[in-house]
Amino acid sequence: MSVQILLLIGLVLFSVAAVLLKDLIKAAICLAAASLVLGILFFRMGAPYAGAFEISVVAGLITVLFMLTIALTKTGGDVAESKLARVAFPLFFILFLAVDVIVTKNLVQKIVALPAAPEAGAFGEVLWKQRTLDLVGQVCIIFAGVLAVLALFRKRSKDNDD
Amino acid sequence: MVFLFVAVPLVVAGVLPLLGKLSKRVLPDILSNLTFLFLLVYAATAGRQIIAGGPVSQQILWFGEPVQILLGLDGLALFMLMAIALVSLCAGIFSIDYMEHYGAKANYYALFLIMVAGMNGLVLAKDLFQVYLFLEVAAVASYALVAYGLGYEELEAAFKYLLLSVVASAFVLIGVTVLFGLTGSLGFEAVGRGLQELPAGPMAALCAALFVAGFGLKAALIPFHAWLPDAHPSAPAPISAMLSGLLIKVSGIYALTRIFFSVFGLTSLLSNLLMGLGVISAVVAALLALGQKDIKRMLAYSSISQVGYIVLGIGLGTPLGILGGLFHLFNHALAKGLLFLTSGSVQMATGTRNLDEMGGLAKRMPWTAATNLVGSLSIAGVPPLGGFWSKLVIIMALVQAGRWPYAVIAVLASVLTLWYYLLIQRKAFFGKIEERWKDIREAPFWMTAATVILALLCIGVGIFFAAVLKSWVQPAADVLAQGVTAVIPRGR
Amino acid sequence: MSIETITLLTVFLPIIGSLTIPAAGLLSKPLRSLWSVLLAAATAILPLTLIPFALTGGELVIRKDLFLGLDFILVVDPLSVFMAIVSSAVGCMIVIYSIGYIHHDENQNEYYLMVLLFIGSMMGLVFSANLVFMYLFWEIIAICCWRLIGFYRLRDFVRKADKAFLVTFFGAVVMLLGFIQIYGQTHSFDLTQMRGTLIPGSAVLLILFGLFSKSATVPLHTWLPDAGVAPTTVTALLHAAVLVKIGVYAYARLFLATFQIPPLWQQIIPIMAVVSSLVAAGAAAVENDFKRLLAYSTISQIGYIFLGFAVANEAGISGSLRFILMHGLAKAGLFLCAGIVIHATHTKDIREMGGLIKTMPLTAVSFLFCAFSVIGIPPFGGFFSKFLVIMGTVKAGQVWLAAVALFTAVLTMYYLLKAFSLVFLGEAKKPAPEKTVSMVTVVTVLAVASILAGIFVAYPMKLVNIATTQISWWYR
Amino acid sequence: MSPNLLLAPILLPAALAVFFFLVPKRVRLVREILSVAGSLVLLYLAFALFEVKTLGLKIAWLGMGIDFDLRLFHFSSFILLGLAGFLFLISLYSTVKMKDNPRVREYYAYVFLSAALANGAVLSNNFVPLVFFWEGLLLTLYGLITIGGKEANRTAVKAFIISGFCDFAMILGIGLLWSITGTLTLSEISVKPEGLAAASFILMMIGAIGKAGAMPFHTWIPDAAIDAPVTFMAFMPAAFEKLLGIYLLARITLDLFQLEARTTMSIVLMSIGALTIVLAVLMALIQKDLKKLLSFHAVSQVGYMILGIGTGIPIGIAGGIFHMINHAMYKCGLFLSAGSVEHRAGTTELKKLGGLAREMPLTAAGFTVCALAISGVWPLNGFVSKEMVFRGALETGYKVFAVAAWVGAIFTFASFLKAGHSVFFGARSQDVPKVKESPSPLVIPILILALLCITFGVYNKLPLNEFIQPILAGHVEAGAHLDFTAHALSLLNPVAGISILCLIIALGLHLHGWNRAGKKAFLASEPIHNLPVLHNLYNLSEARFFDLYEQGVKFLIGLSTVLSRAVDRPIDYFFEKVVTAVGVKLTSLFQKAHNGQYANYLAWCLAGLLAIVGIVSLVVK
Repeated sequence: MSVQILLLIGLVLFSVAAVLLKDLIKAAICLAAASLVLGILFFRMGAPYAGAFEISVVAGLITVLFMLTIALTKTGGDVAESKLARVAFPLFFILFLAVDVIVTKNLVQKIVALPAAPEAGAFGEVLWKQRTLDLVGQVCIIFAGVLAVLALFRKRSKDNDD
Repeated sequence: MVFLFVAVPLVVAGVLPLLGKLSKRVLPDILSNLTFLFLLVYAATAGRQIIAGGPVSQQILWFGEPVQILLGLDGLALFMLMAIALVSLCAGIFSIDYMEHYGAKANYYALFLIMVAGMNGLVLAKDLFQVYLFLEVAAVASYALVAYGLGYEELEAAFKYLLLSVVASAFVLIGVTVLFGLTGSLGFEAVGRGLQELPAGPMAALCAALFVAGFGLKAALIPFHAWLPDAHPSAPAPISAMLSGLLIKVSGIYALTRIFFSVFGLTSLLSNLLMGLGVISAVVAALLALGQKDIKRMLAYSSISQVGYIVLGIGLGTPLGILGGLFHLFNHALAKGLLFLTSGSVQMATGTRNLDEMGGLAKRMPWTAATNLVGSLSIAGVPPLGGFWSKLVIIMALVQAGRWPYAVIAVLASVLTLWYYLLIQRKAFFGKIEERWKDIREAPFWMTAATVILALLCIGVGIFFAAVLKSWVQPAADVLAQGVTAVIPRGR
Repeated sequence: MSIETITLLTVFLPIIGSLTIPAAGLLSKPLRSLWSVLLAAATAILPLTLIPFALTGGELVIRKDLFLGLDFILVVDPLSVFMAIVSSAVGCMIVIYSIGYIHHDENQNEYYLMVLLFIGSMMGLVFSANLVFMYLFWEIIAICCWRLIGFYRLRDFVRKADKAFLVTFFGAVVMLLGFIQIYGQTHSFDLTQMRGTLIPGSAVLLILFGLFSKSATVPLHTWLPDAGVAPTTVTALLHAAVLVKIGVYAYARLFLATFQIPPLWQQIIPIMAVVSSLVAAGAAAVENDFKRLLAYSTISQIGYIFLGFAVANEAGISGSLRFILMHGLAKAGLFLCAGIVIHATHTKDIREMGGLIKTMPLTAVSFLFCAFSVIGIPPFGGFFSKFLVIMGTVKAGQVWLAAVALFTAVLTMYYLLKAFSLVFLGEAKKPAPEKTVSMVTVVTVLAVASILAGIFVAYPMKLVNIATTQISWWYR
Repeated sequence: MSPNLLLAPILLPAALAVFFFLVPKRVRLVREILSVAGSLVLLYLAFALFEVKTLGLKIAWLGMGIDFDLRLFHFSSFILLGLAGFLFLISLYSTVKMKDNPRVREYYAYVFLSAALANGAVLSNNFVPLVFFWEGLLLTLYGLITIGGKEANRTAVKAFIISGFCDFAMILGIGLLWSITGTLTLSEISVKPEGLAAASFILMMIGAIGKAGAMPFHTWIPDAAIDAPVTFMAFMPAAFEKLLGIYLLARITLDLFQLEARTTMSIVLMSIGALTIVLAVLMALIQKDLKKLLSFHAVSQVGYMILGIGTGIPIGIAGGIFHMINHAMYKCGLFLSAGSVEHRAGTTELKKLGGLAREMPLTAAGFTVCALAISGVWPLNGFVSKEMVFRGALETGYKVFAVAAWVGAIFTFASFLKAGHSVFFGARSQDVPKVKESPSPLVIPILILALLCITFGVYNKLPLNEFIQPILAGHVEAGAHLDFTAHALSLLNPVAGISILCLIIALGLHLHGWNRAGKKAFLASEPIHNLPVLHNLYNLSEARFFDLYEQGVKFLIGLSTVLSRAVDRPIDYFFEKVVTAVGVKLTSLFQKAHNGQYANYLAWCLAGLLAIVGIVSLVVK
């Protein structure tokens, strides 16, 4: 349990950092880390597909992709810091979390028909039989991710060619 | 075959990168535009017949075995499919010349097609999770497309887009999860029924709030809009046109509308909430647009403002309001697509997006200027263009529903709209030509062709508004209106 | 040809024809000019053929049902025929005059397109019997106007054009709101169905925004003096003669011929009209820019037209209808004279001119004639219109308003004669010859027309009287 | 006689006017012959119509009771005759006087157009054609004054605006009358001037006396005397406008409104008349220019007419109308003589003239007769009409008006003594070279007018019984005998006695002044000019302080400036600056919030979500 709490705290911290950091690369790294932690959380909570999906698409593909491309691109001008944002965001974030906690508490009480977690073995079957379109969608996302990699890295290869 | 709307672009997208090795330009151009054309023609011809007997759901056979691919087509979906096909065809045609210097066209078209497939899938989806999934499909493709220029600015914008979009997805996902938890199902109808049976008012309301925030983010309603003015201008012009013209509407407004009308039912609370958001967006974004120097940023803010109008109309929830909202969605898709495309032409010719540096371009770029004017006036709601009729219907609906304050604000916001569009006209096109632009040239043929098609559509819709309204928009509005009557008795 | 065909042609010939002008311009310039003139002339002649029908006092409704009550409805009655004749005739003159006037300017294709589209939309507006279509044509005219004001494309000019567009658009959309309010009440936009409906005061107020902004009435008037940056043809004929009459016409069509307005507003509107007239006359009296002075004068005279309609009795209405015609002729003449003078002296400041009567006698005399007509001196046409408006006002019991209106007439006399003295008399500061024959001819024709319209006043009066009877249906 | 003949007095001069305007300047002979012949024809026509007496022509015109309605009856035929007569004299005179004027074409056109319009106005039996013709005279007024030369334009504008103002007042009065009576036909209207009708009466009266040139609407006349051609002065202010203005005034008081003696309206009219008499004559007295002096008299004499008509007493009214025709004759004659002097001597400044009687005997004779007539010397026509006015004024019981009229008589005579003395008598001045008598076309009209003055005085039965009495016939109690000639030339009654006393006083004043000024006749009025308070008033007056027009224009400019600065500009400022500034302000406010910080943006999203959740949870409970 404590591991999970630690992971959750890590998730929150990384997310906040991703939002607050002004350096794009660092922000991207934080986002990747947050996604990674989330993926691990999914795994630990018995949702390996979701975990794999999270890590592969969000953490793996997109964030890394951005990280790399941003790193490869010369930086633009500095973004001006705003004190207001620094104050406002944590404020709202904490508020949000607080509300979240309250709501979740209610939620857990209210949810009546929480379905049993599908068996790991049967999951593939369910996925195929019941949620074919989801699968198609996920394939699409991954495919889009791959294409995005191709697209975003084309410049470098072009540069290399030149 | 409803599935074709998703499958065809996907398959073509899969083939394109391979074919791109063979032919870097011509083949991707032809193939992808043919795909868009096919989608358009198919929607226009077959779509009507499919839904002739009412909304349909179709299942797919996979190697003789039935698999659960359930897609639903009704008037609203067909209307959206038409809009998507129309604008993407024009954007596709525009890309033929415009994307020349970006390189890797095959890749670009593939992403483009995936985005279209994602939107089509979203439109046809019949359950909540699918909505989420296709939302992500379109979104992921659009992240890459926004960053397609690979400059620092583009990447930053795309990253910002990604960040906020992920938040949106999270909101939506949480909402979906809670609903799933509450009702044990994900299909629209099943969830709707489940909600009716459950005494779960507050929880459902919470989900509704989450959806408003999530889809509001996607639709860039104020205060969820901040990503859009960065993301849309940074993208290549045809993509800006797609994003502003379609993506925010499909993944934002359509999804929101669909879920609210088919699942929750539009209670007066939701109605007021949506109208409030809509009116704030319409006014604030119009004011923000007024201050922009960057033509595409201005257009982006304008999109937010117009989305506000659409939400205002649909949120009103009366049949007339929905009709107006949907019609405005369509008109805005056409006009904003057109405007972004022309801004692309301008950017290509002058190399700048800064309005202060332009001036008198109409002299050298008459077609671009003329089509831009048509688009501007259409969005500003100047008759006899399409935008006028949709705004008129929205305002009529507002007045009929006795929502005078909203009507007045909507009217005044349209003056603001005209104001900043006149700024574009004055600074970019209408005026004495600047010395430095003496030698610029009109946009290449395909770009011009695309803009002209859209401009003609804007005019045509304006002139034949009755036919368009009757044959396309009314069936779509009926779907929603029926949803309202079906669900409202339950609402408070 | 049937009445129906003629009407439809009157509306759509110039509109569709205007779109072909750029194509004609691609072929050859003379062809384009010829084509434009032909279109304009046809538009001017077509409504003339409706006169016999109009003189019978009949009303013909042409209807194409569309959707949601947004039906396309045209109505042919004495009022619309009268207005169509006046505006298309003036429009035709502008096109003929323009051939000489703008032949070395750029963007002529656009110019002719916009002018003809303007004329066509004007016809559409005049005949429309559906509120929304009225608004639709109203705004097309605004677009044309916007392009035409910014025709010279200088940065500041375009800004002024934007101002004009925005102010009139603002007024118009507010008016649209009023229309929709009426729709909310009657579930119809069809004017022919709503005759006699009592509309709420708020709708009147909303609609007045539109009328006042288009007809440049205080407090929505300041765009008109600024619009003087347009080519003189445009200011002269479009602004002075046709455009600003739209609001007035709409007033007659809506508040007289169709709706009943609350008695309170019947008291307020005449006051607003008179105030507008007075304020504009005051502004004109201190103005030194020739075209702006005339523009203010236009505003001032529009106040009279509103006054005549607003007092809503026979004398007032027929006076105002005549005013539309007479003011169109005279003010166009004044503007064109100003155009000739400005063209020749290259200044717009009347203090920098002087003594021009020596070098341009015809222009000077024409200016004086037109000025007399505007002031309302017999035997010029303007006399009868002003006289009848005043008579109507007095008859409606608004003696004080009539007194103020007459005081405004004194002011008008003062500033027009001041302008005449400064420009044409005294020391010749910038002697400049009268330029082209065509310009002077048109000016002279207008001056002569002003005086003939006064002497042979009975002829236009026939149609005017029938239109008056038709408008004031509540008398019957 | 065909009713269509009524159109002839209008159409004939109008056609001639157009013709004169079109023929080139060189065709002098044709023009002159045609003008004299045309006016003769017109005169004949007027005689013919005078014989016919009653005729009516009604053509439907504009609807709403607005018809082109002409009516010939005694009064209008009388005025018509007068107009035609003066037109003839003036056109004869003009053949010489105006022949070298560069704008002679226009001059003739305007003169004949004026005749056409005046005839039309007199004949009109409907207010709309009446105003049409009446106000149309503004044009010829403006045109004729501008012929005077470069400087004349200012005066022309002044005349135009003043007359225009009066005409507009009349229009308003007509409107009122229309709304009261519901008809525009003159012959159908007869109301008591009470309430709204009183306002209408005053307004129409302003129109009438404004045309006649009474105070305070007179100020353009002295200016025009300097700037405009002298023929114009003889033609318009002296003859035509008096005839028209007083005609209308008489119609107003006699027909349209039932003016009764000793009512408020009557007193108003009499006050205007008395004031005009005294003030204008005081101004006339000190003038150093013959034409200007005459012009002030033209104003002053109007006072007698207004006073006479204003009495509401038959003899007063008759006197007023008689004075009108008399005044037209002698004032026209005086102006023409002044023109004759100007023609030869080249100036009308009293200082430079003197002793011309020997060289220009006929002009001098004509001038003298006319001057004596205007001064009311027995047995000339002026004496007769003035006596009638005095009697009328006395009969009302308000003796102060009679006194004012007598005071006027004193100064009238004094100023004419001065004028005649300076110009024709006394020492021959050295400023003017030797001159000859003027050519006959100049002299003949003067002599005709002088003869008429004598005739109308001595044989006053002729005009009084033939012309004046029928006008009043319908307005006294039926059967009452009207005889105005009873006391006409009698000297042996108090009224005549006082008048004669006035003349003697005037003579005394003149001699006193003449002596004081060292036998310089043109300075004979200086003692009065230099009276303590009067002197200051004169100075103010010379500075146009009392000129209603000058003050009015100042007021107009002030008002315009206020309207422009306080209403128009602020409105424009609102559109130009306030709206844009608010737009920019709001925009920059919102824009500042968009600082490119994700945290910031995300904060909004979260805040938005929280707000929505808040609203939702508040409502859904």
